[in-house]
Amino acid sequence: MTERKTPQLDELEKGKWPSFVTEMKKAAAKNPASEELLGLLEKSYEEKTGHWKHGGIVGVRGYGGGVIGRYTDVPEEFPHLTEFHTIRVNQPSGWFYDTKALRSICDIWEKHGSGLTNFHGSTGDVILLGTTTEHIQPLFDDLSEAGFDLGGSGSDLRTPSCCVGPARCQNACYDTLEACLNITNEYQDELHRPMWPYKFKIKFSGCANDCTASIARSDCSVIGTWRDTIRIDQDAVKQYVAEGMDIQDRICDKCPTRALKFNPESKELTVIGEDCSRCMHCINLMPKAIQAGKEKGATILLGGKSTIVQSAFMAWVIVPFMKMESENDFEEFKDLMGRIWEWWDENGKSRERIGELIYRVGMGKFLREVGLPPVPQMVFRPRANPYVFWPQDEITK
Amino acid sequence: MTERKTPQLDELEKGKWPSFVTEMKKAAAKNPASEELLGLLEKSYEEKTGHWKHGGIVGVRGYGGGVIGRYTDVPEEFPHLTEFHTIRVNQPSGWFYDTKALRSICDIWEKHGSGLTNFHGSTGDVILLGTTTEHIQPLFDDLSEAGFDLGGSGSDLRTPSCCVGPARCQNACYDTLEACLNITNEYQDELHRPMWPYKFKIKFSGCANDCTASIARSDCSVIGTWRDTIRIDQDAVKQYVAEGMDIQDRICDKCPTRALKFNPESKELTVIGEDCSRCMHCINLMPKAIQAGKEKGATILLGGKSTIVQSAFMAWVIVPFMKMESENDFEEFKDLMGRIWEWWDENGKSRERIGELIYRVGMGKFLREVGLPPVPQMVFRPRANPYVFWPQDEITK
Amino acid sequence: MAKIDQGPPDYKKMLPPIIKDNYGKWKYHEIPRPGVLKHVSDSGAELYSVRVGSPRLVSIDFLREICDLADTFCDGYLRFTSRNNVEFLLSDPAKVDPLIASLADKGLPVGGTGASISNIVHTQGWIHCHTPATDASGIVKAVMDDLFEYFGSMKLPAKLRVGLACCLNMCGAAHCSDVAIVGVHRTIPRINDEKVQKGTEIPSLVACCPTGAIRPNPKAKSVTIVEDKCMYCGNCYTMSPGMEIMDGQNDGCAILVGGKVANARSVPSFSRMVIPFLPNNPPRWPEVTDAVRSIVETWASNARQGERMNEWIERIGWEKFFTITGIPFSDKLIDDYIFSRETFRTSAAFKY
Amino acid sequence: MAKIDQGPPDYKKMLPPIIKDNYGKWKYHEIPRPGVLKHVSDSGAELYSVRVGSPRLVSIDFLREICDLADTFCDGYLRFTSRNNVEFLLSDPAKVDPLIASLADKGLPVGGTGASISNIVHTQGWIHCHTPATDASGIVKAVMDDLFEYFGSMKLPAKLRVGLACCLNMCGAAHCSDVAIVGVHRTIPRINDEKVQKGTEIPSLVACCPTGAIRPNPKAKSVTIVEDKCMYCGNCYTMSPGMEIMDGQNDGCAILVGGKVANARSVPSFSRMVIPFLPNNPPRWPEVTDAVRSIVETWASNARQGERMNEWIERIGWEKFFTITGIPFSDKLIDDYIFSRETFRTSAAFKY
Ligand code: SRM
Ligand code: SRM
Ligand code: SRM
Ligand code: SRM
Ligand code: SF4
Ligand code: SF4
Ligand code: SF4
Ligand code: SF4
Ligand code: SF4
Ligand code: SF4
Ligand code: SF4
Ligand code: SF4
Repeated sequence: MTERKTPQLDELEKGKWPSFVTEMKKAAAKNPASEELLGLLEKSYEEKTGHWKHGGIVGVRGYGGGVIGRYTDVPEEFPHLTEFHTIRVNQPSGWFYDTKALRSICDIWEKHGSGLTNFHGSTGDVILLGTTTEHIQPLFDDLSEAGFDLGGSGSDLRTPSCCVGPARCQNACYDTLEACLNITNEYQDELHRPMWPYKFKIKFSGCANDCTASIARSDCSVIGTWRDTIRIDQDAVKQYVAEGMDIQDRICDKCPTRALKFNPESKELTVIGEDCSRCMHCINLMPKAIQAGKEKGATILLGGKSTIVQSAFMAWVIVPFMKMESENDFEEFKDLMGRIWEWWDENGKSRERIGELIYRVGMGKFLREVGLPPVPQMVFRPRANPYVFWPQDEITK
Repeated sequence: MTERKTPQLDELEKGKWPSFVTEMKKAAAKNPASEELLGLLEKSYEEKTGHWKHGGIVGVRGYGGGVIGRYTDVPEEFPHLTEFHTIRVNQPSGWFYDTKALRSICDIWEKHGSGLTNFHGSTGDVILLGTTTEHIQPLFDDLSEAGFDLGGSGSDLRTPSCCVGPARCQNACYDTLEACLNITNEYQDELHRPMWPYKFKIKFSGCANDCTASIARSDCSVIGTWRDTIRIDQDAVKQYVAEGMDIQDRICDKCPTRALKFNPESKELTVIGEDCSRCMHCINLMPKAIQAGKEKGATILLGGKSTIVQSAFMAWVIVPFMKMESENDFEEFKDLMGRIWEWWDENGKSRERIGELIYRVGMGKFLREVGLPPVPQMVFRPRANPYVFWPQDEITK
Repeated sequence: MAKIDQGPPDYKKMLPPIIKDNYGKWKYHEIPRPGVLKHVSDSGAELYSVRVGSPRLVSIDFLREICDLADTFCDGYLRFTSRNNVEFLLSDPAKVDPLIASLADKGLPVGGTGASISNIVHTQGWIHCHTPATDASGIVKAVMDDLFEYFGSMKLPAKLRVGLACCLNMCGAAHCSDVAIVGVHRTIPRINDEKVQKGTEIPSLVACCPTGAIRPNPKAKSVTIVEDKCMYCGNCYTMSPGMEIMDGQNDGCAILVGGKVANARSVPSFSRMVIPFLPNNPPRWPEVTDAVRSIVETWASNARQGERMNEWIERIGWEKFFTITGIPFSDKLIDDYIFSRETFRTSAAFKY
Repeated sequence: MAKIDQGPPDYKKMLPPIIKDNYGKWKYHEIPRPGVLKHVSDSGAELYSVRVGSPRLVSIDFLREICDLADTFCDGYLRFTSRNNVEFLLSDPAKVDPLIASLADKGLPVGGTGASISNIVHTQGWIHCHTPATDASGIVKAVMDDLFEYFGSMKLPAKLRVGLACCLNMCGAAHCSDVAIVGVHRTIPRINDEKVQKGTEIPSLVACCPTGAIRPNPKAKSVTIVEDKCMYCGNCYTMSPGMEIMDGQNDGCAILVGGKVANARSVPSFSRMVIPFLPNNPPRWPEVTDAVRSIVETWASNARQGERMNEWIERIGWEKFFTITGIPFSDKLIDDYIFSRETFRTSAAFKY
């Protein structure tokens, strides 16, 4: 179909890792915009710089987000890239698909777009990469028909995501897939219509292994945990010993709280329940012998985000333990979100993430005004400075 | 001599710890101001508040510091406390005295002041507590005659101090007493005539036990160390074992770098030299068996200070290893101080400690401008943000 | 009419029967071979997941191809992982080997489980963003080619999670990765007064700069930048198209290491900068691939079993990391931002 | 004429002969009994140091008394320690017991060595400063009376270093003490316009406030304070006598714990606030002495041998510290100043 020379990109078809260039060429074979994209990228490789302009506002009727406007700065050279917008499509919980659903996306995208996608974007959406303004609405209509909806963009709730959880993992302490779906559905308005100071991300991980990297990548990180004590199956422990595992070295000595004692004679492994911090290490290494306790729920952490502006923040504990139950519709969690968002809305500056806001005004104020009881689990350690803002009603006048 | 009632203070003459009230009463017996001080303090105990005013400027001819002006806010009630100034007297290195010197201070203070003292003040000076403006100069003249000089106050070099060091301690890695004296003498001008943005404190500790708390309490902390490897006397190790010491538990397991290996059969203790961080722990617990290496010197740390304003700062490493030799007059150290003070003088705001200044403008700028080579020993870990100020001469124009 | 706010498809309709039946009942898992997970349920049911590397930037042809495979071997079910690998979900163990054979035919690598390198979380780069300091897919391809042997094997000391972000917005959330490759600008924005005038609120633009480098320029109805206060974060460009920051000659990559997010053993940690700049040399970024490989190999040959990059470095000390890797230390690696002080070594105990 | 800039007396003239002879040649030391150090030199010489508690605020009578003792037992030599104890330096072992007997006669306690509480580093308080939120010598006396048994014995898990500062200027440098007692104000400065006008530079006063709570008040040629931005640090009072901050009804003490400065085993650490406020109840501050004793006893009965307060707490976790001591946790203990973020628990692993 084309005579275009892309010597640099061609280099990237070599090597064992599957090549995105090959993918681009497949799309290029069917779509003129994708074909031009090869040329644009080759140009970038030559000049070592990008060729996309600052986005403009494009969208779908009734929605404020979900589409990122994209325009090249060299439209004369690449006319089909004059408009080349991104569509964010809300993925199913846990990124599970049947081939019917997946093929339906392919068909729609073949009709309305470049044929290039990201499976998935780094927030979790299906990313449909490159369409024109004109196609956005019909594309959405078709997607909608096929059962899909848009994800978030702009100053709104971003598309929540979750780990594979109970669908395939023995460690899941709550139903991450159901929580993700239920809560996404509850907040369709917040997801689709930006009206906050800035973006807000939620990620659900079923345990402290945090397979969605939620603590680093979401404003609100929901991490499965338990309140009681890990359960140890002594027969299975013996089995591991028989198979040659050095339990003292690999498990006990790496337990961060030194809560595990192994008796080499009796081959029994015991735990000091109150010392365990539920880090998951022993469970990870001995899944057949050790499992979480029975009283399960989640730790809620707040404030995670990346570098811009005040530095990267990792989310920190604001509720050490919360029940996460679909039976009561995740009520407690939603109630908390409502209070947090309201407070953020009232106090946040434009483009101020919740973590930055709390850092600016102080965690004490946040806790008081959102109505969360302060507990030592919220901090690694107390303050080193004595700069306490004293509530003036505790003062003798 | 007096009918004054001090029921609250009298309470503090009870108990086993020696009583400052008893001391005050001894002074009160001879000095009317000290007698009134009892009354003033009793008043404070009743009202739970102080009765001293903001200081005024008083001093000694030719000096800018060394005296703190003090005036009570209730002079009508306590006329002898109308003026009640503090004199800071530079202590001898290591706080060593012969009784002749000490008695000479007593005699002079009996003549010119309240008879009350602090042995010592928290920076290290002899504190003579309470005299009148009129007495300051004659007092100084007498002190000078007796071989004493004033310490620092105001925005100057504060009186340096040092640990007992080689005078009585096997751990001293350099001569703290000589360093302290030599460097104090070198900087008499800086010590006596405030001309900096703010105060600057130096403390000398002979080893990482830091018995002067220099890392917390001085802008420049000079901590003895060595560059080679600790020396272990195996016979002495066996002796400790024979005396019942559990070397594995008390020494090896508490070594922060796990650099020590004990062989229970041969009873040999060996060290992985490159892993040892010279923390002093093993030396402290087995002084007869373990000593520092031979290549001795000091680590220079900068920036320590207490709470006000930007939070307490602990001093951090700026020179991992420096020779501290009286033979060459501590030249390298003095050269460094000169560069640091010059830079601080040029860049510091009023009342900005060196640590706060470096925090404000960045350690990179400080190192470049003071001419110190950056080394990883200066940080626990590198930066987490990618916000590098790029020297524009390394850039392609 | 299109439905508004219908939300994502219900995952329950997307689950293979074996998962529906054993939902929440998984008991343990094993890794029978690299890239293959075997999950065993309380009921005794066994689920095989075959993990396959994907370039993430894929065409619909690729998607249809994996759908074909899923139809043939997995009754039409598959999933993607949080690091953009494809997972084929098999209830019939007999089909595992044939699936792997078919994948091999198509050049799709199986791996990414256990103590391996998994797929690199990354971003748009020159393909589709307006502020990149480097490309994303290109470097990822180059690095994965170079470290390929560690994808299909499990011979590393522990998991190795590499992240890439093409600018400081950090869409790849590389800030907590074992190894992070981050696109960095190094020259101040070139102010295009005309574009600034068009639709930029000057006060917001001034306020957005983290270091206060932007000053209003009332004459030009635009702004100016105090050169030596700017550290090229690009936040102002996000606020205004008039603050052009891409600079082909000077943009490139920084390397950060030692981040992690799992709570296992040690607390989550940020990645820390060890190389402030490497040039953009497309198509294969040799400086970057070499640097990454050298760090990875040094870790692989020095760390203890089970020790993540971060745990290894914190055990030996960062000063030692620089000695062992031979990476030069410089003042650029010393923090000078808000939380800098917490990184300074306030202790006289260290190694050489 | 008085000599200018002659500097301190030469320590060399103050050293006892045994020290002069063995200067830099000490080999090891032992603690034959609490309060007594025996240093042995390479030459075999033995130096005995007897450490004696002092109230620090002492009269010249006290000084003459210890001079008498030093003349009798130590050939006229003695020293003070960095924590304000007196040390008698004896070269004749036979004189140690008689000295101790004489000290006992005078009510001077021997101790402070090894795993004991040493003297409390402290400040002026109501005796001689203009900004104290509490007294210094009074509380120190009360606490030392209360913990007296631990001064003359060595039965604690490790050294116990208590510091006291009567205001946030922290002249006691209590910020790195095992236990710190810190005087705190809790009400905003009362502005005395007249005093502010006299000799205060308004811009400097405004600039000195760490939280930006001070605003110029041009009308009054003075300033105002934004109430809820003030955290009562008193820095403005240091700048201007017109910002009166002492408040007898509301001043009191905060308790911080877990600081240390030695590099042995663990890195130096700051003290951390565990009780935000206790009232000033002179003459014996029962709330303060009780709180300190309770913390010390809890540490003493729970820590392992050799474990400083900080090492014990960091091992068990601060959340556990609050459980074991029964001290209530509150939002006042959560940092909200510059480096606050580094104290937040960015991990899902913790204890209850
Ligand atoms: C499939 C996936 C979840 C999903 O919903 O997609 C997943 C699945 C599993 N993870 Fe994970 N993790 C997944 C992303 C993550 C992430 C997130 C990330 O990498 O961005 C993390 C945090 C990484 C970090 O700390 O930087 C993560 C940290 C873990 C850990 C803790 C590792 C450690 O530091 O010790 C375990 C435990 C283990 O491996 O022993 C774990 C264990 C597991 C187990 C064994 C759980 C189980 O029993 O089923 C699963 C197979 C692991 C394997 O690959 O060997 N998973 N896991 C993700 C696969 C990504 C991929 O394609 O490679
Ligand atoms: C597509 C995606 C990268 C990818 O290749 O996967 C992406 C792409 C963009 N991000 Fe992002 N971000 C994407 C995930 C992230 C993440 C990672 C995450 O969510 O886990 C982060 C870091 C985590 C965080 O939220 O802090 C991230 C932090 C940012 C920021 C900085 C925000 C901050 O407060 O730190 C910006 C700048 C902004 O919003 O103004 C940004 C802005 C952008 C924009 C919209 C550029 C812009 O300013 O207009 C990019 C649009 C590219 C395009 O043409 O589509 N993107 N962005 C990811 C979204 C896909 C999806 O929906 O699934
Ligand atoms: C006399 C004095 C130095 C001076 O020039 O005055 C001194 C003298 C000794 N110190 Fe010290 N230290 C002295 C203040 C300090 C300080 C500073 C302070 O408390 O403000 C510290 C830092 C405390 C901290 O970390 O908060 C200090 C931390 C040490 C350590 C480390 C303790 C640890 O945490 O493990 C040792 C080693 C040991 O005790 O095993 C030590 C060891 C020693 C030895 C054993 C050194 C020796 O072999 O001679 C001396 C006797 C110790 C003893 O009392 O048992 N010295 N020592 C100071 C006595 C103060 C007092 O009256 O109590
Ligand atoms: C006497 C002494 C306390 C004591 O009872 O021992 C003391 C007493 C005063 N200090 Fe101090 N400081 C004393 C050691 C300290 C220390 C401890 C140290 O040096 O190890 C510190 C904390 C360490 C540090 O330097 O950060 C200290 C931090 C301050 C500050 C806060 C400075 C800061 O930058 O954080 C001030 C306020 C100021 O300078 O404006 C201050 C101010 C004062 C003033 C001058 C009050 C004032 O603002 O006018 C006090 C005079 C009391 C008087 O009537 O004599 N004093 N001051 C100590 C000096 C005795 C000596 O020379 O030996
Ligand atoms: S976060 Fe926990 S529950 Fe979720 S997939 Fe990972 S290990 Fe399983
Ligand atoms: S979960 Fe972690 S803290 Fe708890 S016992 Fe296991 S390894 Fe130790
Ligand atoms: S700091 Fe070191 S050298 Fe100085 S007295 Fe203490 S232990 Fe001895
Ligand atoms: S000095 Fe400290 S780090 Fe070095 S071997 Fe001894 S205990 Fe270990
Ligand atoms: S990291 Fe920067 S350049 Fe890359 S996709 Fe995100 S916003 Fe765009
Ligand atoms: S690039 Fe960043 S630092 Fe530079 S002017 Fe823009 S916002 Fe400020
Ligand atoms: S701590 Fe405050 S009140 Fe106490 S002596 Fe120092 S400056 Fe004065
Ligand atoms: S007391 Fe401190 S916070 Fe309050 S106004 Fe004065 S300087 Fe500001």
